[in-house]
Amino acid sequence: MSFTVELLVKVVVVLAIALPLALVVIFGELKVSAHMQSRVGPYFAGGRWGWAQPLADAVKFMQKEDLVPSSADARVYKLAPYVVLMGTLGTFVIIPIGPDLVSRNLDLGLFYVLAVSSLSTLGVLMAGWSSGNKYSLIGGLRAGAQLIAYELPLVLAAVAVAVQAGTLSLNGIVEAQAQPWFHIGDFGVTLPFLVSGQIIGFLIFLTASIAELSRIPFDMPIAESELTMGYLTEYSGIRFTMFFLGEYAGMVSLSAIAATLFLGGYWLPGLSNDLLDWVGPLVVIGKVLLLCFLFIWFRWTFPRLREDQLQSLAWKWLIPAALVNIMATAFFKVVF
Amino acid sequence: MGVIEKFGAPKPLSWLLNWSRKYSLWFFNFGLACCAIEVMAAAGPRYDFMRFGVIPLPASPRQADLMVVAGTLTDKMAPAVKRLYDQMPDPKYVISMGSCANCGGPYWDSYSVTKGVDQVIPVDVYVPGCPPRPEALMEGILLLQEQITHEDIRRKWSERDPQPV
Amino acid sequence: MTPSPSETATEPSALAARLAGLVGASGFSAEHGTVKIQVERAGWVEAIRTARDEAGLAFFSWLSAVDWSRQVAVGDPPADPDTIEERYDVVCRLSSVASADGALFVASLPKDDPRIDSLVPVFDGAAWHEREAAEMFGIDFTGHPHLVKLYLPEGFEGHPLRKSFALLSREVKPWPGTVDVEAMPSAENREAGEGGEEA
Amino acid sequence: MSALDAGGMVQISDAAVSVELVGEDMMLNIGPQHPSTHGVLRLVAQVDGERITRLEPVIGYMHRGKEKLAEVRTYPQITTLINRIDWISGFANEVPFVVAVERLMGIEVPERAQYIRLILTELTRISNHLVFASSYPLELGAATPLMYAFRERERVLDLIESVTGGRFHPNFNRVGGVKPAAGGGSTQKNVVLDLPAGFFEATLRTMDKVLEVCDEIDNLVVGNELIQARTIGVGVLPPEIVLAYGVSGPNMRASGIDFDLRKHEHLLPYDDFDFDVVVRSNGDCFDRYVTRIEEIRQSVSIVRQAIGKIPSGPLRAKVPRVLKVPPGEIYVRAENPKGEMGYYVVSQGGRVPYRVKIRSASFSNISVLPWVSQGQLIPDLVATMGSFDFVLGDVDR
Repeated sequence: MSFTVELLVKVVVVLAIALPLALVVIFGELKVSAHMQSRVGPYFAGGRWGWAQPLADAVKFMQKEDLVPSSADARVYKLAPYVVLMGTLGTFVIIPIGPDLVSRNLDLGLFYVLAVSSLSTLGVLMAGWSSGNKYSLIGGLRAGAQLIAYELPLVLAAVAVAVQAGTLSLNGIVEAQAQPWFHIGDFGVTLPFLVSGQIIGFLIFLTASIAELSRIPFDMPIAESELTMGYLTEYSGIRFTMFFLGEYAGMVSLSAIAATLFLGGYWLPGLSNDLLDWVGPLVVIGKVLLLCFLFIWFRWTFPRLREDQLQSLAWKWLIPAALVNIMATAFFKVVF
Repeated sequence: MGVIEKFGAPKPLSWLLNWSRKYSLWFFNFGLACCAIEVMAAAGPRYDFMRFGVIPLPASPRQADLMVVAGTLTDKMAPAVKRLYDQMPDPKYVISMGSCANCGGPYWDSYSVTKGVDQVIPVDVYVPGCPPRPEALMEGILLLQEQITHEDIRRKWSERDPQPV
Repeated sequence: MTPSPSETATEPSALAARLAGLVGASGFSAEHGTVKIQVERAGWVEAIRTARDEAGLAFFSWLSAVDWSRQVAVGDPPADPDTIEERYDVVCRLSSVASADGALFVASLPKDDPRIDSLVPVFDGAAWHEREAAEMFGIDFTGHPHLVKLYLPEGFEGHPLRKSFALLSREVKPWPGTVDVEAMPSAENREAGEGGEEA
Repeated sequence: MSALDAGGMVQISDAAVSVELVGEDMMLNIGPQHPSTHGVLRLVAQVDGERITRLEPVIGYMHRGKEKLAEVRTYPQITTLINRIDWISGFANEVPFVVAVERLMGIEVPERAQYIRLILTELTRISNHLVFASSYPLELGAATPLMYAFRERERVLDLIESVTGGRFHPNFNRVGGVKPAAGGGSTQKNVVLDLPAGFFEATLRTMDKVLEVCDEIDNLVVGNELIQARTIGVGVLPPEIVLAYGVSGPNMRASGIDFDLRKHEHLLPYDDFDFDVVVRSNGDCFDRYVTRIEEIRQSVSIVRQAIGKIPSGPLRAKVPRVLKVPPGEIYVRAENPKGEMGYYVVSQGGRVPYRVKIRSASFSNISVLPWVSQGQLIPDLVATMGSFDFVLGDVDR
């Protein structure tokens, strides 16, 4: 197949996996948070179970008026959602969902992922500034400070994994986790990185990714009760849907990266290689949904941190811990 | 929506559009007085109007399409309500909840109360009561959803006021 | 267990006498358990300051006014109109947090010159109460840092709580306020019966 | 920028040194419609970055002119106006006014009616504090306590509704006692139904449920480090400011002033029960929150004791059909869940009062905001404002 056809197929497959998964997570958020709060959640949309609620939302938002506030800087205002979505969807390129089922096995995969995911920070700043509304300006600035402050722990936690796996390509990292750690008789026991020494790295990565997505414990940019939806205040209709989808697709992508780095990606102990071609995607999606449940769970239990507490947490706690973690991993790598 | 305006929606497409608007009423919590507590109770576990797809998520008028005016509208607050109504993107609906919002209610002779929200913004459904029980608000929402299913999106678009806010 | 209330609340008339002496009031009364101290307009701020410092009434409860006028645009006129001297009564309530003592300090202002000194130097909390009394009665509080409208919208003329301010909706449609007294014409049996329960 | 213009080609480094950075404050309008203002309070804040230099609350968006309307309504009709002032604790607003009228007319309220009034007031206090205990974490970002507290509050509202017929605007008080829970129509002329059957068992069951939700909220909110980080030491209110501004109720007791009107005023038979006044010392948002959770527990114990001791007897004293109150003035105050609620009733011997001054708690509680919010961040302002538990009907009357 020529290159362009193959490219088109890959783009379609990636979008076919990412966007429906984001819709499932949106529906999961509504339903799970409802049951956590002893409520029922969406029920009548889609016949007695409410599964069609995200579809109803999406189609309804398409009918909304295409509204650009007069005081907004129109070009930047219209461009912001695309930058955010691009930054988020770009990360699905290198996530392996099977031994050879990956759209592009870059050997600098990890480096690429972290670079692209910081693109959405740009989009958020553009949205915050261009909406011409004081609240979104404050929201945008808060977002800028927060996303940059949490980029560092995210990267450092990922570096520890790269040190332990010895490679930057995500496929390589998954294979590294597939090596048996020690043998009981002839059965090689393989442990995902989470268990084999990267427990601190996983916690830092998780905290940093919650902050990256600006979800509840760190949702200063969209602080509903202070800034009336922060940098999203002036967005409506399809543009708001893009941001909304961007947030949930970001949740899926960051939990996919966390699953690949720490939970052993498409690898399940005891599954042979060719079986993994079929079962791999299911395993990855299962781990992604598990991590998304964790995000949702955090969102509906914790209150919101204040701006300065957020920064001090990042600079005083997460980054030193991540550095110590890298040194410890390097030390163990050399000694054993 | 230019296509729909020119050619008119075929039956299944207009059903889909109405169905989606019916089951995804993003509710803009705009509580004024005592009825706002009943709206919170309606969002609570026992009544839970999220079952009908009324999601209390957005905090700004831009993302909302259902505005429940719950409480007493005073003359000082009327321009703010008009401004918020204008800020909502277009297929938008208003439920006037409580006798204060319907017609001034127990403050019919007060010097500072606007006698009814419909003097300021067009209202789709009136919910009587002071304060109306959460079930009454539910019935108001169902009535609104009933109206939406029989609505023609093209006529809805033609009546909107074009001046931007 | 805090002390039971009977010891803390000193007997109202005794409290009234003590306060009146302390503050140099021109008159006092203690009917229905409410201590009321009549104070001269000139010594208003001084009286409140001594009440706060010496008498221990440190809690600033509220400040408002009463409009005494003979003919009334709304509601019932006073019991015996001719004996009422037309005036505004500025009423300030102080109470103590150690016991149940509390007193109403009243200063009378003539209708043509409704001016009194502001209590903001003594109690900062008085600012809002005085702004409300100013816009509702048209009383001018000299020395008030920021005397602008508190409740009413900018374009509102007139002072609503004055007895001369009529309620327009009632002029247009005089709602039969006395419906609860006359029995419903249709309910004949109600006529015969004892008139049923009041609303 | 004068250094630059005067010097023409002045070195940028010198310019930076001599030109002092003049940042001008941004006027942020936390408008009449804002998720964190409990209704329609507008705060005009002068903001330097996110730090508030000056805050000016603009109120009056909910001003309905109740004091003027009270001058055109007969005494029984005023109770409908009055229980809509503080609309979360509807029943508790009526009690001081009705007691004021009873004292003016010299009517002795039967013992059973006083006990029913006390039970319903405490149930309203529980419902009010449950709304506060759930809407305050919502301002800090946690939405789940709202649902748990509202689930139990529905049970408390069912109790109030089974007795009075209304959820939180019951209008159940009559001058001289409590509305005999019967139609009073011609068919049931002499049958005076008392409290509904099974009311006491249902109340005791609900009280256990309320205590359960209190413990649930305790470990979900009070024990939560993030909430402690957001509220401890934020919005501290020293006692002298509390006295100067007239802040009352749980906000006052959280700043260390041990004063509860239930212990000092004799409106309702609180002296027959032993309950202790919840006082905490350092007056920050966290203490104001915990004071109210503790007060729920006190109210539950009061209701339990009241149910045990309720006497039998008539529900309402003999009162003439047309109420003419003799001329006189009286000020009666009571411990409303939000603070000191008082009515200064001036009667000139007609069916309609000459003047009714309503002393509402939230009006004074809010007047402290400009003082408290100096130098605070916006999230702290939201946290402090929420901790005062005010309601706009109370502020604007």
